[in-house]
Amino acid sequence: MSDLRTMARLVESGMRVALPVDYAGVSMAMTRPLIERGAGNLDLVCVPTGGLQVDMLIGAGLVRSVETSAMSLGEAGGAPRFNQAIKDGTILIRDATCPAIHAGLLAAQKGSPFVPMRGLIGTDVLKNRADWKVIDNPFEETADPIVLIPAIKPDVAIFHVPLADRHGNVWIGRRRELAAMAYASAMTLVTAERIVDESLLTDEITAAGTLPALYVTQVAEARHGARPYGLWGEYPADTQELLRYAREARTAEGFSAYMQTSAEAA
Amino acid sequence: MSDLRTMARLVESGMRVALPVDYAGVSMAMTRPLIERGAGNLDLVCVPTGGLQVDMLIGAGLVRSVETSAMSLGEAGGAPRFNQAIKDGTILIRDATCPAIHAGLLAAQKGSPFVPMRGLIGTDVLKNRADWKVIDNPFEETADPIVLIPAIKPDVAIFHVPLADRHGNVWIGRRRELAAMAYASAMTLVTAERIVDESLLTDEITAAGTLPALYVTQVAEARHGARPYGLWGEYPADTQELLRYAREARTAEGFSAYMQTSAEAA
Amino acid sequence: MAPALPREILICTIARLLDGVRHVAVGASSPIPAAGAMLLRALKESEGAAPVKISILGSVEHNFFTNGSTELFDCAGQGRIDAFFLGGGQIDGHGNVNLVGVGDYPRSSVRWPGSFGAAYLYFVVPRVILFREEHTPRVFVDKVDFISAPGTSEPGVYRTGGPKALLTSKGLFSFDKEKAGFRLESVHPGHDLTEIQEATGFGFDHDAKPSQTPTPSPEVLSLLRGRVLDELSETYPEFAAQMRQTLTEREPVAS
Amino acid sequence: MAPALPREILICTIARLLDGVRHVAVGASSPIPAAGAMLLRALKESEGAAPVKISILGSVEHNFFTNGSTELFDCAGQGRIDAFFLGGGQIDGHGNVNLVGVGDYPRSSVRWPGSFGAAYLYFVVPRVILFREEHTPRVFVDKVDFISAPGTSEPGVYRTGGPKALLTSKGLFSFDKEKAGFRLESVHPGHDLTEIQEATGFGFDHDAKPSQTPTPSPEVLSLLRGRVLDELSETYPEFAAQMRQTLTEREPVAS
Repeated sequence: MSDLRTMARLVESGMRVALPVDYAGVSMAMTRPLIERGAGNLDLVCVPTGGLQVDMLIGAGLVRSVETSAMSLGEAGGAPRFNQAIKDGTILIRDATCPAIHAGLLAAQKGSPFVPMRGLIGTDVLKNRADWKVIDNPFEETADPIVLIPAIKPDVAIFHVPLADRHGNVWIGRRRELAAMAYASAMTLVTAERIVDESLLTDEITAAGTLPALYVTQVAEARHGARPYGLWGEYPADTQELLRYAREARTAEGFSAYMQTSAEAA
Repeated sequence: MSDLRTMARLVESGMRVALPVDYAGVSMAMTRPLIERGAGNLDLVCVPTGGLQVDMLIGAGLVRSVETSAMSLGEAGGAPRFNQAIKDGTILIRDATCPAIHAGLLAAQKGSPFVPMRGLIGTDVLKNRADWKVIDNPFEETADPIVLIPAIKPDVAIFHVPLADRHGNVWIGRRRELAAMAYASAMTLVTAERIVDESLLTDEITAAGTLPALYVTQVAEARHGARPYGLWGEYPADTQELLRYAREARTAEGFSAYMQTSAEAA
Repeated sequence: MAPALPREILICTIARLLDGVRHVAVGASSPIPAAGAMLLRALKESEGAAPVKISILGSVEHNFFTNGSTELFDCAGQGRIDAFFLGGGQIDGHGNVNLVGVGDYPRSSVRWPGSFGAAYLYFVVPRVILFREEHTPRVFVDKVDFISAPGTSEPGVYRTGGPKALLTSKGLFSFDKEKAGFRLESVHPGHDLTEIQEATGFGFDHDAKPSQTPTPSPEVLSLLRGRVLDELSETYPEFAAQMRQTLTEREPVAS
Repeated sequence: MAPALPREILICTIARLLDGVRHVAVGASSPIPAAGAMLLRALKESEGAAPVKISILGSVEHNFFTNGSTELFDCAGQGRIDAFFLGGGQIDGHGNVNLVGVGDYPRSSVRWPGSFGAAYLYFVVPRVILFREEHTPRVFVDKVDFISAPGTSEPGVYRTGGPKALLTSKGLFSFDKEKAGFRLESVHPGHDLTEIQEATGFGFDHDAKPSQTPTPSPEVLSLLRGRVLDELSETYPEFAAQMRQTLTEREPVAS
């Protein structure tokens, strides 16, 4: 088992980092250790959308680019540091669409250079993605354009789960995008509410929802590690806290003050 | 809930039928109802290899073609009716390789016309598959041939699981190829050891290994429905019975006699 | 019984637009579409018709997906989702939807969350209902600043889905794929054609005297205010409570 | 202690060939490769070196995959499997493997099960060990009747894996990718070069006097006959029991 700071040290400048959607198990517990660690020029991949954690990393100046299908704080509205960075042009945005991000991770999972995807033709999403390609479907005799999404191979995936075991197996339940992230990534760092002794693979019932240790680089315990986001089957999101952040982080100063006070509170 | 004969009536002549590998949950319970039903000219897709059930359907004369990565009775040796049919040229064989069959189902799952796959170049597997195509990977500047596997869209998938509920949800555990088969198929027929009242989706732990009713056309109860194959977490394979079949089904007459006597025993 | 609230008319209109679907997916923060889908489900059940499945994204209770957040898109690609709802920061007269922002991309002056799954789902879900309550010229523009998802596609482009209707707080439009444009089908009670024309930044077909959007029958209203509101309050407790309160406030006036 | 059995020499040779791997996958009906992998794991553990992971396909107990039968191939494609074993009804001097049949495909006169995952794994697993105990000219042919998986690929073909060695009941060969051919590295005790040449349907490089395959040290043998045989009997009970019996029968003769 590891601790949060030890794990954060594995993240280096210029890495491509995959982070999950709000409700899937965001490792908010890793956000401050990552900011303390200070590895910058990160290329974030939101699987498939981003929120508070991404906004904080942007606010802390660690982010070079964001590939995402959306960025928001849900009920608390727009992501303030992201929106400001877009206006200022200080980060590169790679707008995607949810299934395209899943497709890129799937290609990496399969060891394939790309996978095809329907839709997208005629969108400005496609028009702004020079890294995607359109070919003519070779299985059709008449013209049939189809988009190819290249493999997304993150250097590291970071997420939070309810349960892990001492062997490094982690229980992801039906949030299988977490497995997809781990398959695609060179390293996977996991925080967990609880760490148990007995292997999650021993029992077929828990094994069905388990990501094997083979894909997990390090695990650290972190109670309420997703807060203020919720964790499925564990606790709900703290909407008031999200609203407070949304309000305070409207300015760079407000963001700094928020990070300061909530660091002291922690 | 349904019964085996009612389910078998949904299978029609000329259908493409997906069947799982020996150890993943073969619905042997459906074999005789399918033979009784007598819908022929079936195109079987083995996911990714075939055994006793496929051999019996071939022996009964219901099979037009088999797409598979391998055919055998495991420890009991070669599949006798399959091998004879190959020698006689009475069935069309589409030799594949395991990940190509998974790739074809994945393409159907994604609603994509194909997915790419590494390997295969220079094999006689590829040479004999006019339905597969080789393109030059458009993401590389130098020549980089890559095989595209077209979507496999079975008309029906048939398999056996330990547990289902009255709502049509079925528990597949970590045998996720069963889910892949169902996603790809227009119909899915499932036999289950037990059928419970409470929804498998209510509890996050069982939900993680559950294929939702959305993909399941009908479910029928069948105790020991995989026998003489085993079912994970339930019972082991009956190797003696497989050996007996392998011995008796060497000739067409022996096969008929076997099917006759074991039907009387059942 | 209190007369139908404007939101109840929207909910009943959505139930009508969904008639015939087997499976409808609804966004996590879309209580009115969800209520419409739930109303249809209740109506079909009382008729003894084929059941209607509803997937509410992001909800733990109404999530019968078990393969992570990719399953919705896979399911749509397999043709297993008949209807879906899209909003849009901007929607133009050709049915193009902008979920990204206003101004010169990528340095948008107003940035919205992003395209989510629209750039795919708009292509593969047969019945996409565009739903935006705010009916103003800043939403309904002549040409969107960014195409998250196009209303129509050129011949040869694989497309099994697209916009079917556009529903706002003022009226209901149908979408004509051949003409790549909208037609005003009906005006909600309390609104008129002139008002809608002024509030819409694009041209559209309409009858000289467009009909009024039908108001729900007492039977439908009581189903909506009873069972459907109960179901709705499980997933959208605040919205359901708010609707209940409005109904209570109205009741004395109406009676 | 009884001297090493021929199968024990094979097992120890496999452990040597696997030295340095982090993760090796073994087929369900491959007790000798599994034993070799388990021996390596035990040796590394006693040295305090980095652990060796073993995946035994089709086994419930030694299966730490949770994504169905596709996961092995995905895992290999991700570069997470360092070594794998392949047999073959026919293997030729260029390292081509035939798992399909003899004679004119598709109406093979002798039909074997099929290619399984070989047409993929041979390309992406860095260290593929060809293992076939039967060393006869009908197995080791000049040219296979059907290429399930080719020993080498043309330049430009994506290939991160391929054959590393060929191990039979008579000897050990290495594979030279540049020459696309085998070289006899060593001859097992009790066999000789002439015998191997007669039993092999293809030409191969060799020293004038090839060395003998090393026999295991007493320490390695006792690890093999103790812990490894115990572990092996969980997954391959019949094979382990048979080896135990052979050892018991030999013991009085040797002592």
